[in-house]
Amino acid sequence: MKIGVFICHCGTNISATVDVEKVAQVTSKLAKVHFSTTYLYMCSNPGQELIKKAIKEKGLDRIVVCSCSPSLHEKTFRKCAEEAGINPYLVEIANIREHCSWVHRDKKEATLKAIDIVRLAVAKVSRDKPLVKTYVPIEKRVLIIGGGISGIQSAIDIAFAKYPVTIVERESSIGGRMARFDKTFPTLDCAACILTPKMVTVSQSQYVTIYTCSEIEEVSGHVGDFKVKIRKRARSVDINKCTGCGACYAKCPVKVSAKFDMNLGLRKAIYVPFPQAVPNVPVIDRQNCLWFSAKNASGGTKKACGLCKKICNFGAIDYDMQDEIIEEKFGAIIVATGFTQFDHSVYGEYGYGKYKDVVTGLHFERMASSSGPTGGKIIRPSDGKEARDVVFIQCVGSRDEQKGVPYCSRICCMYTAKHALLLKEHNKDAQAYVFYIDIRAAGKNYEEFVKKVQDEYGAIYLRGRVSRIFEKGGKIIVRGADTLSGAQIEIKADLVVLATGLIARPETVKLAQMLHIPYDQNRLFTEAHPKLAPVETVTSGIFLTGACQSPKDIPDSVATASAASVKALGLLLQDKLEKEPLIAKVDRNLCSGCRACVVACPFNAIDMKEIEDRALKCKRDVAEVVEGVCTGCGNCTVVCRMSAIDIEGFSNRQIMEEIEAL
Amino acid sequence: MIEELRNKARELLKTKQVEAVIGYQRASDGLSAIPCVIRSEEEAGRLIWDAACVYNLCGYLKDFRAKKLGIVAKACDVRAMIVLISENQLNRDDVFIIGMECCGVVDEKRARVSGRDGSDISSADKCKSCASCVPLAYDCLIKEKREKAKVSEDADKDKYEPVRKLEAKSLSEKSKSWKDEFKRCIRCYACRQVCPMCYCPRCVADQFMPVWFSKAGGIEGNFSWNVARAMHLAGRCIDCGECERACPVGIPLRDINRKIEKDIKELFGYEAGMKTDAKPFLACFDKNDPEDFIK
Amino acid sequence: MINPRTQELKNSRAESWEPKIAAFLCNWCSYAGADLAGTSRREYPPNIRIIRLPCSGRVNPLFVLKCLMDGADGVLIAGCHTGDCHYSEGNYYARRRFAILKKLFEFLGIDPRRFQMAWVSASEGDKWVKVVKELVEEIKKAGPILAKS
Amino acid sequence: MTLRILLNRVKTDTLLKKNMTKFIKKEDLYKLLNSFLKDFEIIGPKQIANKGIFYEPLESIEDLYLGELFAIEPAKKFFLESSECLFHSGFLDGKATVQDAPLPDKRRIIIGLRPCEAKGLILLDKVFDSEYKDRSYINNREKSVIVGLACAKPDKSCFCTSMDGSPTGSRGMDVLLFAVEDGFIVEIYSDKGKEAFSSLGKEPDEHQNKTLSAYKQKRSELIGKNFKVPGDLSPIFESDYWDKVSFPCLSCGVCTYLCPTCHCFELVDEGRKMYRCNDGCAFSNFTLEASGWNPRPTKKERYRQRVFHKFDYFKKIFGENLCVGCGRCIRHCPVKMDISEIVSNAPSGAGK
Repeated sequence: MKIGVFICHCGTNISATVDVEKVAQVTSKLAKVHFSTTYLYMCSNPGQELIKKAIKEKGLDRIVVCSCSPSLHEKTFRKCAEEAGINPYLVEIANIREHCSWVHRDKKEATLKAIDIVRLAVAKVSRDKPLVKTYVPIEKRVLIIGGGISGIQSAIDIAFAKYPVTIVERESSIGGRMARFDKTFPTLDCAACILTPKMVTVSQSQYVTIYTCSEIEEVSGHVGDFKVKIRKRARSVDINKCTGCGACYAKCPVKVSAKFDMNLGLRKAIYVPFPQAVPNVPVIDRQNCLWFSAKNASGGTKKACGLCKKICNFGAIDYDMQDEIIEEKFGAIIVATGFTQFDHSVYGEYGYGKYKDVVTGLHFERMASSSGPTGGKIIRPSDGKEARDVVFIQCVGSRDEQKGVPYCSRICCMYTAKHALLLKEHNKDAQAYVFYIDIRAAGKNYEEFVKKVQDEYGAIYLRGRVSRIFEKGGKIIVRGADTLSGAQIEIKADLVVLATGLIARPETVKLAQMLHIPYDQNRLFTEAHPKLAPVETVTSGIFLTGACQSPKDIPDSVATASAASVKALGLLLQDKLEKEPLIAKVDRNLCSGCRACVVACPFNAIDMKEIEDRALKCKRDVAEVVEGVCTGCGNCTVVCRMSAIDIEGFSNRQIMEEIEAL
Repeated sequence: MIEELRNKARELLKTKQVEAVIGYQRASDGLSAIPCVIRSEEEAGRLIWDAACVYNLCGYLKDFRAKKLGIVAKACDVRAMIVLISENQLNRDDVFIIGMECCGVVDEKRARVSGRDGSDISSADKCKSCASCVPLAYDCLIKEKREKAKVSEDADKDKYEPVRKLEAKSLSEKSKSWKDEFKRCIRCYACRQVCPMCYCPRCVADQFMPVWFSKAGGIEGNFSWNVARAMHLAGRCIDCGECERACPVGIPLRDINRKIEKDIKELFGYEAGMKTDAKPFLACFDKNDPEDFIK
Repeated sequence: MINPRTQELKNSRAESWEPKIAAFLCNWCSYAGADLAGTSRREYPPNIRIIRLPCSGRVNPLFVLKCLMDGADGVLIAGCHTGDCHYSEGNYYARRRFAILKKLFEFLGIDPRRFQMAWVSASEGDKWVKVVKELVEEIKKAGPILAKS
Repeated sequence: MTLRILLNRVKTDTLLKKNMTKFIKKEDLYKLLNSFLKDFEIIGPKQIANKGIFYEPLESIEDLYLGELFAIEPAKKFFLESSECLFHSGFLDGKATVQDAPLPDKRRIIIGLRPCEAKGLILLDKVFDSEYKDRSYINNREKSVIVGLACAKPDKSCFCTSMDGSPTGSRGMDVLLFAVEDGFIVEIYSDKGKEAFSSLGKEPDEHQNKTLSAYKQKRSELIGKNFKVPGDLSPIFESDYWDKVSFPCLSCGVCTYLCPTCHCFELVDEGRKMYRCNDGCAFSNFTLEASGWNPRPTKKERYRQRVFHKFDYFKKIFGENLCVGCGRCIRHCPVKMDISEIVSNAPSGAGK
């Protein structure tokens, strides 16, 4: 074994405090070290040439570069070694800059420490093994979970690159939350006007498959090769036969509250949630449909309704439709499951549920929508009269560690301002009062928008909390404090709108477990790095977009959607995926099959496999690493008592050798 | 009780429910027991059961892979089997547990070092703090005929009191006493071989790439071996006390095992050998695990 | 048995003893934190020798044992704060393991100051410096490990 | 006191023509041993609470235990050390170096050895001091005076008489002590022993002489186990008897490590030092080859090996069983296996 040691001056960054020549001289005498030299800038081209030349001329078979942190130039020197004909994994970096010359002043001490650091690196490199990068094939298709604006945007981007993409949407139409909004801040674009074209685009793209009424059932596999089971719930309407003529729901005799309209209006038992739905195919609500309730109630003896089936000219109604499980493979997954509203019933003082005229922002959106249940009138749900004095309360659930979530939901300040504006636009006589803690309007033209609402639309902003809401004489009395003036305030309101926070959907935990991606204490999915990898997860091949990662407004959701698509496309553009070979490896002879590693692996990268043991003449289970999934964290190596499992590049032997050299 | 046991063994072998029964027979000295394997009805008469049946027999199960076996087992032995089942080392369907109600076994170790035959020695220490004389799981239970089918009056007492006493000693006292203990270790690995949990195909002590700790019998190597053994039993040891009993040089290994057992119970609320579907203690975590020792 | 290296140390330490401390750092947080201490030119005692590992969950208790038995006067394990692990869970496993080991060491008469753990994030260069300074001070008080055996 | 010849080890030619017999009072013996403490390392059995008897270098003669109980480990460990450094290698200025480990120079008196253990040393001599001369073993032998103690009460596991030994045997001893009522009768067999012990005590009187011969006869009769080892075990090598009897074996090292005659070792290369450490044929990896192949894969082969080595192979080469009947492997076996029973019950002939 011939080890070469290359010591970098790094200008004077290292050589000012470390006597590099001394380091070279001492380390050249270490066992197995064949050659040792210094250079002003090892990472520079001449420096790398020097290394390559030494490798060839001195016949070195592994090298230690003593320079800066491996996070900076480990890759550089690996490549350099590879170009000189050495396996790139027979390179170790001795960090004598960040961990030595920059943190010590005494030259003698620093030099001694540098020598020790190099000795450790020499010890490690002497146990390095040549490793070969592994490659995994890629299934060139993307799965998008969630068909809101984030999912739609991602699908459009991926389809634009001509890669097949599948959207799985739980509801009967894509569109998500945005489809329920009236206008969008701060530009006051009509939400439908900007969303609907995108919905149509995806639905018409030959590259996009949309599964509505569908959910993810099971995910296995790994980046490049995810195997996904999708449950398509029975829609009871054949999506291929239906033309969307609407005859069925016109005829349907059953009327129930429309969830889409926040129960402010009614819909039929066979329905499309909103006129622009994609696909424009109705779904039968089996709970409320007379045909199904008759069938379920008395074993089919009662006369069933069946009107929709009779009226449909295309034979699209299928009462016998069953749930269907589809199994497909994908190379990457984009999670765009969005958010849900905070359940503010925990705030007894706001009287939600008790008073019909205390509603949430989303109710307001539906009322404001001209295609909504009130035809664009802001009314009091209790008596249907037009609301005049409206109190908006911000931070309901947000920024409240006791009853709600600790974080700021980011969009409520803006949508409340928008509501205050819309209120005035819908009713010139109306007056908006806004109770707030702080106004957070960081965003392009956001602050200006809030200002406009206050100045031009006369919304009265009151800094303070509401202490109590009660009904008196057909009015909602809102009592609170204006902390700026110190005055107690009582407002006789027609309507109270709560700006409820955005929280994770309850199913996120289940999904996170299926996908093996982490989530935080608020059940929001955790990005791989909060700054540098905001749309990636720690599981490679799975990306995040939209409010499932943290509350986002529409522009941010769209931006992350495109970011996630680029990341996914980056993957798909590879012929095969290169994987660092620094992963776990099992020695079957040592493995007892106790499964501790299987349990402890944070990535489910270890499976059990039955093998024929020729020595024991029996079959036994041993652990097997799924190379594509293993990230090389090394947790398995420690739970393995027999050390049958080891990590390449940070192997037990390497580390023990380092410790011995301490 | 013995006849009941023998009859059960005969029945199991006759009906071919099991291929063999692992149990105890009388040793050459006429007093002690020795593990035996009974393969036919005729041999079943050799089986015995009394307070001399100290050994934990589940270690022998690995000699018979994938065969249906009967095994004579006390409460503590069954807990060991539960761990083995949870660790995929034993298939519950492959064993027929002949559970023995147990009133405690003799302190074979004390008898041996004091040159006595054991008949006049009281129950082993482990039995004094044993909470149950009936195994947690069994396929048939052979009941103790004697009146006093109770394990011990001390069972309700704080079973970790001896550990607490040791903990309370000063650091230098502890250091000195354990060095004295470990320097005696002859690395015969009887503690490992007798342990039902030590089933690794090759123990870390026997590996040489890397050499995990010194094999030469110095204090460093001995210390390391004993710590490694203890750590590898963390959350798995069911306190059958076999290691301490087998140790020829009298290292109080149970003190170490129980120290860990106590910490695990007090800090993490985990006890080994209670459930067959338990996750290995060190291969799982709780987000609320204590971390006051971390800066 | 004392290996030649420890014998050497023993001899060299007779006059002016300076503790030697092994530190296992996770690559993603603590190693980067120590890098940051360097980038910000924060000075700290030179007694620490860093072994880089992917994760604090990679630290085998046997590594710690080996360090102490081979003559390191102290061992430090540093990893990401809980919840920040690059591998999402590795440090949780480490925390559990070393809670047990630390207590066991103390039970067997090893000064608890000799084996410590810290969470140091990539942005906590200052914390890294503080941890090292305190550790070196404490181990100086505990004295050379070989003097005890 | 100068002890010139004590530096030479026992050899036949240094044995006295005629044994000397002395009577020493207990106090006088202890006084004498105390006076040796200055020049010698005195090693003797010591009783440790709850653990039993251990040979240890004594700091005070008061700790010496000369009672009935047997030491757990044999005194073998002072001759064939359980782990000893053979040589160190190094790397100096780019060159490899190898250096023999230094041999200890301290002279020792080892007291309290039982006749079986002393005989064990004679058997070890056949291996380490015959054709092959082991530097360290021979040094340890040469530097030691062996003062034995005749067994007062054999244990139920003892079977020395079946191994051509006796509870009062003198083979391998420099001096043998017989504990009698008010002191010790001392038999001195070698120059070394003479030099150390002849200065003290007096000739035994007639009563004491009678006591001594009665003692010798009586003790042999107390041995409960008596059997004859089959002359040749090789016909039953393939017998399934070994399968049956090896079943309880745990494959630990108790029997081999505690045996006064077992001497298998492994070489361990650690931190640039080469150590010779105890090893035992019961361990499953004892014969494990680098390829992964193990010629003795199960307990059967391993236990058979132990029996054959002791009662067949060694006998064929050196004319004696490699067993002294001390009973340690029976007494301390964690599962009470009894080699005496297994050997005596071995089927004769090639039958299955």
